[in-house]
Amino acid sequence: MTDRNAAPLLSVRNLTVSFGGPDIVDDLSFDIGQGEIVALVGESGSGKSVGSLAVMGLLENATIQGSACLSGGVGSGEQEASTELIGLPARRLRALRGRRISMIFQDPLSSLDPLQTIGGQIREVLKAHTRLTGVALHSRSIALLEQVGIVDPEGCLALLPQRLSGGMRQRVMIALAIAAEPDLLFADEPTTALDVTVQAQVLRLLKGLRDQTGMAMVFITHNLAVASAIADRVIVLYAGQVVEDAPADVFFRRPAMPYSRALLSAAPRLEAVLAGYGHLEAPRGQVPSPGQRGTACRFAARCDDVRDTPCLASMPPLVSIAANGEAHHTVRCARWEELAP
Amino acid sequence: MTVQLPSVLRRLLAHPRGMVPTLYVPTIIVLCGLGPWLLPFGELHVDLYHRFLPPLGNGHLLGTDEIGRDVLSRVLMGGRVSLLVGLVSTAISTLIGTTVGIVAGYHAGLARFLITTVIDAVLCFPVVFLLLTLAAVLHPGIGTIIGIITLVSWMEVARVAQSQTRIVRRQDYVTAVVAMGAGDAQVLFREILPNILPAIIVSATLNIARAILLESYVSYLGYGIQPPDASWGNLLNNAQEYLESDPWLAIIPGAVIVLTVVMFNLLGDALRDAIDPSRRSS
Amino acid sequence: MGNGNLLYVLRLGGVKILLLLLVSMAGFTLLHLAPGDPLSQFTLAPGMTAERLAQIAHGMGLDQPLWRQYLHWLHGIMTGDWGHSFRDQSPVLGIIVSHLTATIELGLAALGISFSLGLGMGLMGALRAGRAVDDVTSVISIILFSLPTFWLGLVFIYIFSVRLQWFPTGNFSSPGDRSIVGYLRHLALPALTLGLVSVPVWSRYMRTFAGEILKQDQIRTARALGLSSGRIIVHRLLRGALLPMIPVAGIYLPTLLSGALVTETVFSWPGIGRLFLDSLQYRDYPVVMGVLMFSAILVLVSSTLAELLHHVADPRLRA
Amino acid sequence: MNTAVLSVRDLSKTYVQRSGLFGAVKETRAVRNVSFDVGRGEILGLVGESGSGKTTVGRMAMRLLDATSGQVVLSGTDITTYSQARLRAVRRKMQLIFQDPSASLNPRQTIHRILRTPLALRGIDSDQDILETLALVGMSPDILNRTPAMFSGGQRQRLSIARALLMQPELLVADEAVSALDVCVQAQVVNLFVDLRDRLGLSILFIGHDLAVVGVVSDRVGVMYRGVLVEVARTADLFRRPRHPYTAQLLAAAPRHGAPLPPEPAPSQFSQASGGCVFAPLCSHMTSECLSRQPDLSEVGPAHQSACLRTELQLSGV
Repeated sequence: MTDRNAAPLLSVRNLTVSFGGPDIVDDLSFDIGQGEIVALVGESGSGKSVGSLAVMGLLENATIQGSACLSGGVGSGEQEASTELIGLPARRLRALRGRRISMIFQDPLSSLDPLQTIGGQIREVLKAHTRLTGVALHSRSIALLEQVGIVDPEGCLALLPQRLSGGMRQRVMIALAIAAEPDLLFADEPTTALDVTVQAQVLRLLKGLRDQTGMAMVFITHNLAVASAIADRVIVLYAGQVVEDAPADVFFRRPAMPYSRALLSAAPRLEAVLAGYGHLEAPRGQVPSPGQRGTACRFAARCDDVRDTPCLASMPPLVSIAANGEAHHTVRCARWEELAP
Repeated sequence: MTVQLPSVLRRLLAHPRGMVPTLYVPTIIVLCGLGPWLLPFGELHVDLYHRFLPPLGNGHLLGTDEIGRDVLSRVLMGGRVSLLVGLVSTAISTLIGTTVGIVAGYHAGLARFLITTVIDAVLCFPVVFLLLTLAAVLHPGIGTIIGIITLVSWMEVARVAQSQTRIVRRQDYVTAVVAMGAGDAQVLFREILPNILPAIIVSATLNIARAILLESYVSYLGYGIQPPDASWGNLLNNAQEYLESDPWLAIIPGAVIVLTVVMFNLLGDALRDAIDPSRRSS
Repeated sequence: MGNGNLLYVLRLGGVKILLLLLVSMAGFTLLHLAPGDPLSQFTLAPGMTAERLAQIAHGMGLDQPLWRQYLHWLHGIMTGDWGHSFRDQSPVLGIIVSHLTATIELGLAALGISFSLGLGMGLMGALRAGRAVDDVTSVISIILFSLPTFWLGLVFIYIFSVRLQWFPTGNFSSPGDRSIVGYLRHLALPALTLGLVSVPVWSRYMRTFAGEILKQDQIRTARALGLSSGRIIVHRLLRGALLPMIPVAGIYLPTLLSGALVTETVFSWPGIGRLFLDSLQYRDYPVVMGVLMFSAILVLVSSTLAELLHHVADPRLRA
Repeated sequence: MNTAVLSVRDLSKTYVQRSGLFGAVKETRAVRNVSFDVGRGEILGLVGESGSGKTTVGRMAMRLLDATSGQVVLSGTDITTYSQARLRAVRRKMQLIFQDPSASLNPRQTIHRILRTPLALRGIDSDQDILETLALVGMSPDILNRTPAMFSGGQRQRLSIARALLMQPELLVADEAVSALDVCVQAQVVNLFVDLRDRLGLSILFIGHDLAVVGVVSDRVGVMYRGVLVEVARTADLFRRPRHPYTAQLLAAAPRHGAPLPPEPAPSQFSQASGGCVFAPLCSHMTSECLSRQPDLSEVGPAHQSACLRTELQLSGV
């Protein structure tokens, strides 16, 4: 699915977001390839949601700097030029949203209009982005619901969102988001509110949709196991910065950043339960808040491998550590070479 | 340590919308309280040689009325009555409303059912009609006015107290104290009351504004405070007659009512934000 | 369950009727025990004798025990006989109905003014939450909320009638002028007065309801899906905020009636508010009781209707 | 001779709701005949999806909610029919830890005041216990004058644990107590629970929806589905060799580090079921017998109980 040689679909560079106070997200840079599923992983306050909302142009009262470049898509038969999303006029941004980039959220119930039937909401989105009318509109609505695995699409069209189960609502939400066949879908913790069995279904659905349509996906989650189930690549955020960016298989075998290792060992695993339970490796302390991040490595205060130099001397840069022939792999750790297993 | 007073005051004064009413309210209360002793003219001092003086005329800052009484003195004297009615009726109705509301909010069941449905139903009736009928048939006077305003005001407080109590009662920290084996009194007075108090204080502040306004209606229509005693409402009672020739007789007392009621309403609003700063950030 | 909510509305309606009875009982008792005996108007008449007075009292049913008088009166209310005015012996219901048109016209005009202004202000405040517009609209709303209706009326009369002479100072119409323009000139000031003081009723609820909807994920989602802001405001925001406004309309009527009482007095507008005050002054208790009951029934019916309408209009409650 | 700190027997909760004005009475059975013991110094995990009734069971066990039927026995004393007044005296023996750290501490009290409340109820004047308990949950003693708003979620959870411990309870009921926390903080609090059991011999009923989290703290785990306790076993047994198809499905659906997505489970042949096993409509091992009744929890191995008729099934675990 992923073609590393092609230009990335979305290229975010030095994205900085603040709401009048200290920067919530600073210097965020990453690429999303065509058809790639990238998991944006981090604890609360890491900036994973704020960063994505900034790219979508959905933040109000925020100061946003940097660049988020969406490469040209094939719109109405012609190749479009690539578009800078940050600072794009509201009108043009709106025309892109839903059609080229789309987004789904954690709570499907509050994301849907409680006063409109599912059918009405699908038609609303289709009318905004296509010229479909009448029967074509109806059959496209049915097709969309079938595509997201709803068994009785005809019946579903007439229902209000609150009549559906949580899993069904999230499927409807996905149908709305992919109605205009976007190239990129931001999914902000889309399975966090769901039961584990339903979560597995939605993850399968999303992965299946990517395989079918070639749509790229930014999957925002705090759960590494979920990321592992769906992602081609994992980007770990810590206190508003990217600290590691690696292909999923590499990341779960050999995480390079001490924070990534801490995240992996702090999460309880089913396998660990068998081996003998009782203790998790938890890093001490907590994530520094935006006001107290300082100029050193932001994980330094919690890191077992911290040294005065180089860790506390300055902010380590994000460096590429990909071995020969290996895919893209970057890490923000001054001691990554010494610490490599 | 229940409501952190210094920090609430600091937040109140930080914004002009809070600062102006916070300064105005005590000022007007003190002025009306002391005013009559500060001024050269008694509020009942009749001076038929100086009738209908315009403001600033002959030492009368706000002029004189149809029988030559000093308007400023009468405004301040009327303020004593109007503020007294507002403050006392609010104090009583807050006490009644809070008690009834907490009982209804704390105990699910028949008491809550009865109280809430009755309150909901009573709030549907046009209050001024009831108020006037009562005022008309009862012996006029400050006590009567305070009584009937209290009678129509306590329900609003009760409704606020009831819904707040229900919300707070469901909070985990209350359940935690119940789970420790605390009795009803402790749960009510130490856990619930401090948390609903801010909402009640806000509601009471808004109620003062409403009571002052209600008194002015009743007195304006002639069923409230009876002349020669002054209240802000009855100063306007016959001002309409002189509207063409001497408009300040209507405009000045009215403006004082408006200013004061606006300030109490602004104070209530600002208090709500100052007590719970998270509300304002929305 | 929709039926459960319906049940609540019916229950509330029932309690209101019960309350109506209680209020009528209390009002009836109070008015009959009050000073200012209705017979006093006859005692000073020339050639009045004790027997003649007793006859009149008997004719008016005043010699009966109070509870019998009440039951008699209640029976009358149910059957359309609302008693007779002490002043001119004409039937109470007829008097009320004849004053109703003026109040309805004034009320509708005021409703139009307050609803459109209030809606606009509330919506603007919600859309610009936390900014200057929000502050300004909410301060305006507080000021309007704090204005004594009668004083606003006096100020308007002073400015627009006395000084500028644009509008007449009061009354329903000028003698000899039956034109529609003439009527509207008479209506303008009272309607504006009553309309302005009830703007906050609408603007505050609109600000709250629209603000709540704007905070919901559905707005952010609609934007993420590329719907236009016009569509979002009309289809999501306005629709969602107007639905819970329906029961507010039920609360509005008592406010409107109370306001009309004062407005009609200031502008000598011949509606039921003024009728009520006049009757109160003359201790014309059948009419006073009649207006009290009439307005209470009106409010009861309208608020219950508003709640029912809300249940029909809101698909969430219907489901 | 009963060594269990808490034992519940046939606990049920039925909500009765009338649908509409003259509608039929509808019964919702939120919890059905749940029985289990929590031994002294043991952590029993109770895992289930939303609507499984696990929270209701916790509240009924603490008698914060009245059971429709069944028994609650605390340290050998049947407290099922205790009046509220009598309950107050035994309440201190069991304490509750909540999910939402922002709602579990009174926002208008200082930490000192919050922590004094349990001591006052026990009639103790000295603050010595407070200092010791703060140390136990890993908080420094200089925080006593602050208010809850000044703490992070993890710290507040430590504080509510401290408050519970100051009652010197024998049993903690932790209801989704770590679900709202970030993974690193979650690990810290999970460790704290295990530590408290080891050091104080505390018994804990640990309720949660995440199999891995519940598994890692618990000595034994019970699995609930739609109000029914379908399986109870020692943690490793349950994870390695589940005996109820629902447990197996739950284990299979849980995402794992570095593992691909599990395949979709085979659907049941029958989609309708009423009166039979609660899991029958979704069970790929269902037979016609499963539609006849809800099986009781019965012994299927050493300290291993399951409520499935098909005891011969070989289900795969982790």
